[in-house]
Amino acid sequence: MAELIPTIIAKYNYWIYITLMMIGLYAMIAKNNLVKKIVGMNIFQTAIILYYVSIGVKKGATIPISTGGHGAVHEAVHAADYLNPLPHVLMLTAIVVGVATLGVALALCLRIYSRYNTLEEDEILAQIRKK
Amino acid sequence: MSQQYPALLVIVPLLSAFAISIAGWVNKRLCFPIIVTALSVVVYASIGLLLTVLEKGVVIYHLGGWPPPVGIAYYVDHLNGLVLVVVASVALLNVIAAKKSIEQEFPDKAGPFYTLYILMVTGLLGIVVTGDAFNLYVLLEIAALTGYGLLAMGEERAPLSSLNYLYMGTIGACFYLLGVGYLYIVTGSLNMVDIARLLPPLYQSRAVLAAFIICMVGVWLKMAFFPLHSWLPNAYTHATSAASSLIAPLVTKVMVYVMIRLILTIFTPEFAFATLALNNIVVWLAVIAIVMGAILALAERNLKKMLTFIVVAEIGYMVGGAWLGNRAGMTGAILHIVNDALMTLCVFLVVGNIVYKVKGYAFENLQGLFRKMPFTMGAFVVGAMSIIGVPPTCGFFSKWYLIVGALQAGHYGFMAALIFSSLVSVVLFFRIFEICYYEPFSDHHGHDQPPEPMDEAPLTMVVPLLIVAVILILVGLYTGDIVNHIIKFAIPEGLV
Amino acid sequence: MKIIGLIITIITGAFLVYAAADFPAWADPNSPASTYLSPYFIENSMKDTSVPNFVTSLLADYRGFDTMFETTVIFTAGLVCFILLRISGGKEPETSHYRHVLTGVTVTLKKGHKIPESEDFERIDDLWTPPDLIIKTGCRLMIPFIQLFGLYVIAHGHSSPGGGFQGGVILGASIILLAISHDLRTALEKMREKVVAILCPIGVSIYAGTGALCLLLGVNFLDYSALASVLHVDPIAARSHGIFMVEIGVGIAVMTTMIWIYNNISSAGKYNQGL
Amino acid sequence: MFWQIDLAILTLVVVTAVASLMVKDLLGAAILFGAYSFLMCLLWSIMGAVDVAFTEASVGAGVSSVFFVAAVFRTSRRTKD
Repeated sequence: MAELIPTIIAKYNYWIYITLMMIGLYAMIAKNNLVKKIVGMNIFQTAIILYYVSIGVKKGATIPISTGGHGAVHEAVHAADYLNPLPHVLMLTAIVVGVATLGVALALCLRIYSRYNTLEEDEILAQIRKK
Repeated sequence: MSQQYPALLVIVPLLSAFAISIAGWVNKRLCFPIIVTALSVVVYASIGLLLTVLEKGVVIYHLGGWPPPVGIAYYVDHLNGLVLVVVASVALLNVIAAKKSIEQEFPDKAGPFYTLYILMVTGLLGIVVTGDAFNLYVLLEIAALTGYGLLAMGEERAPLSSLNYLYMGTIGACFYLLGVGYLYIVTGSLNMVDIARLLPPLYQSRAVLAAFIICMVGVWLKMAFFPLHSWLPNAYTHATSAASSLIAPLVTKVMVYVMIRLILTIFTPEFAFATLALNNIVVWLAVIAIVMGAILALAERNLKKMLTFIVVAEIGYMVGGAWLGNRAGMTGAILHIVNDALMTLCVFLVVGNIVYKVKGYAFENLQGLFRKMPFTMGAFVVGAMSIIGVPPTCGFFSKWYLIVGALQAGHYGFMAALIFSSLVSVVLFFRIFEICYYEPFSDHHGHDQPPEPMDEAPLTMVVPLLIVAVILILVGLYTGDIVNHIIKFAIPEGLV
Repeated sequence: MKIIGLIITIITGAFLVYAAADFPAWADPNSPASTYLSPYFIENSMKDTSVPNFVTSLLADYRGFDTMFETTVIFTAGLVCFILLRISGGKEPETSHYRHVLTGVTVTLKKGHKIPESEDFERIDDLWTPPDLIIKTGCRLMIPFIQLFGLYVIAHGHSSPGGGFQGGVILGASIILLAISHDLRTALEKMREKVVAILCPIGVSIYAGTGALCLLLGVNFLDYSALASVLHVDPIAARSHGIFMVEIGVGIAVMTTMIWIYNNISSAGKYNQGL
Repeated sequence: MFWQIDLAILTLVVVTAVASLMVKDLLGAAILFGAYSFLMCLLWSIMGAVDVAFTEASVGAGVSSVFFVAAVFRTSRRTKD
């Protein structure tokens, strides 16, 4: 138990990301309302973004913008001083993909609502079965 | 110009997508010529690329001029060279065949439809050609988003099926992204070849194992491999014929390609087959997929839905073949990507023609079709023979390699499943032939109804279909060449 | 379904926890992710592209190809929303309502009749509610500043957080704010549907076209250093300018797509009053 | 960078995520989801990912919430779970 606590604290970002991801996954599988599923889907996606951003963190480093500004072309830049920018770039893409998926999903929900007049999955399936 | 082929493959359809989108608002008649021109250029470039690869070996293209692993690079080898040609030509043939039905079904939204169509082709080509693990994710999402849009524009139930696909597809893509993240945290690289170089010392790490399994599960979700297949039949059945005849042949096959690429390039066969003892489990899952697909297809009274279950069974063939862990099995799987794309295209185009003329695809709509649409049904017979696996159609040969692979691996369950599914296909298709040929029965009062006049689909729909049927036989006849000159080099030497 | 979901979730979660135990410690400067590739970007970004914000140079140059497809994803989403929701050529309703702005009198017209040509009438729907004067005026005052900020974010992405995406979203949000505070018709008068639908692909093709221009100039796709001969600057500055060009394209595409998606969702494709 | 604040935000993120899934009103879910996104954005800016945080603030907490509210307004607020 004594050695477990440092492990938990040292990686708590990773544990939180797993928790969030599982919350989202559970909502996507088990929730009945279509919009709730979409909320779950977004939580699922942001959890992965949290994971990636956690990779980029480096002790004793600052944000990935050169402090010298435009004039400092010839100054030496030390890699250890700055955070890892690569995960940030990847996650910009992931956020944008997330909002694109959200837009499409909501458009589909609107179509479904205009046809069945409900957003509950079981009620929609009951209506389909009745025919 | 020839060294720019890899870029052209993606850039030409992408730029033409924007041109079509604008043309849709200005002059709708321009859309179709632009899309056909763009796809022809893509077919030309992909064939040129394959020939270059055959002649000189792997083609590497640095995007932005940055050498990998700093920038993104395209790697074209024998494996994706072959798949590129298939994707490009299926897309071209299908868009010509689908023109009439697109104009019939979406008179005022043809422009956006064509835009989505070509964006999807861009995404699929990009997935196949890229050598960067994260770039693959972005392109996966393009192919997926366009897929949701295309599949949702169908019958009443289409939006619901498409939304289910969206949930499953997003989980799949996110799992893939997470797997790439796991690889990144242990190696620090995103380039596939570079990751493969850095991985061997880390094979014992749990993170690498997790990355492999998560990526695999994500890809299986996307390709609708057995227990994760539930979204596929509904999504494909309720879509319009133009959309389903693009998506059914290509999307699942491209995902199989991604799986093979993950096994062969990133994780190397030694890790995938030797370090992990997963082979048996996955092949047995494939066996269940094949058997379940065949049985569920047997239960359907609806041509299009029946074909979607056959697609599920065919995915079982390819995944099982790839996971047999020997050369013959992998050859069979790669060859089956080509063959299955072509034969699925053939049967779905037939469905498209039938829907165009008869406005339905339940079994009772099919009566008397041999007399009514002889050419369409002729092509259907060839496609069906290929799915059953009758020589000289191409389906026979890939099945042959798969069976040889199963024998070498000593996996008799998989072999039995292949034979069982062939037998079920015989029943399935001969039942349809019977309905189309003999029904409606002439009534016993003696006065025959006048035979229905021939009412074939328009020429632009029939000609591409017949071309596909001929290609099915030609690929069958030249299987030896394809295997000896292309697929042989696509599989690493280590795999015996 | 709930039990299945719970089982799947617990299995997946346990598996991920099992795998996470092998990760390098959090914020470890010596982890492979921090030592293998990223030092190259940090140390060479200024030399290669003269952009102080490493994220921008990485986003638009080293991995510019990803970003091009990211913009395409956004465009695709807008297009899918349009194709799914937009009800084109909808029937003109039997009666239409107009409101005389100065007096607040509502006029109901039968089909076929027209109101006199005047600036004083505005078209309203059955569900019309009077807009709040404070919100309306407040938003009207804020919108120009929001747009100015959006432009600043796009233009200043080289040396501060921001860039085409963030700026584009802010610009789009300003128009969405107009649609919320007034109604959708007012916003549509500022940004017509056709303008939105044509600007969006133009924005993405600015990006792809910059890359294709490099291709035509004889180097690889998206290699901005080739623009040096067109812009008459040295190759490093050309990369910086190339990044700026694509950021503008991204900004246009993202702005229009956000408006496009909002218009379609908020009016369920009818393009009437909106929220 | 105080670890207490960090931990508090991480906990709040989980709380808002669960709350947005539990609340029996879709409009409430949309607003709570906006709060979730905003807390996430705060977390990322603490971790130094300023560009990601900026994007999340404008896209996740801003436009996404507006889309949700618009969609809920066009459909219904009712939900059974």
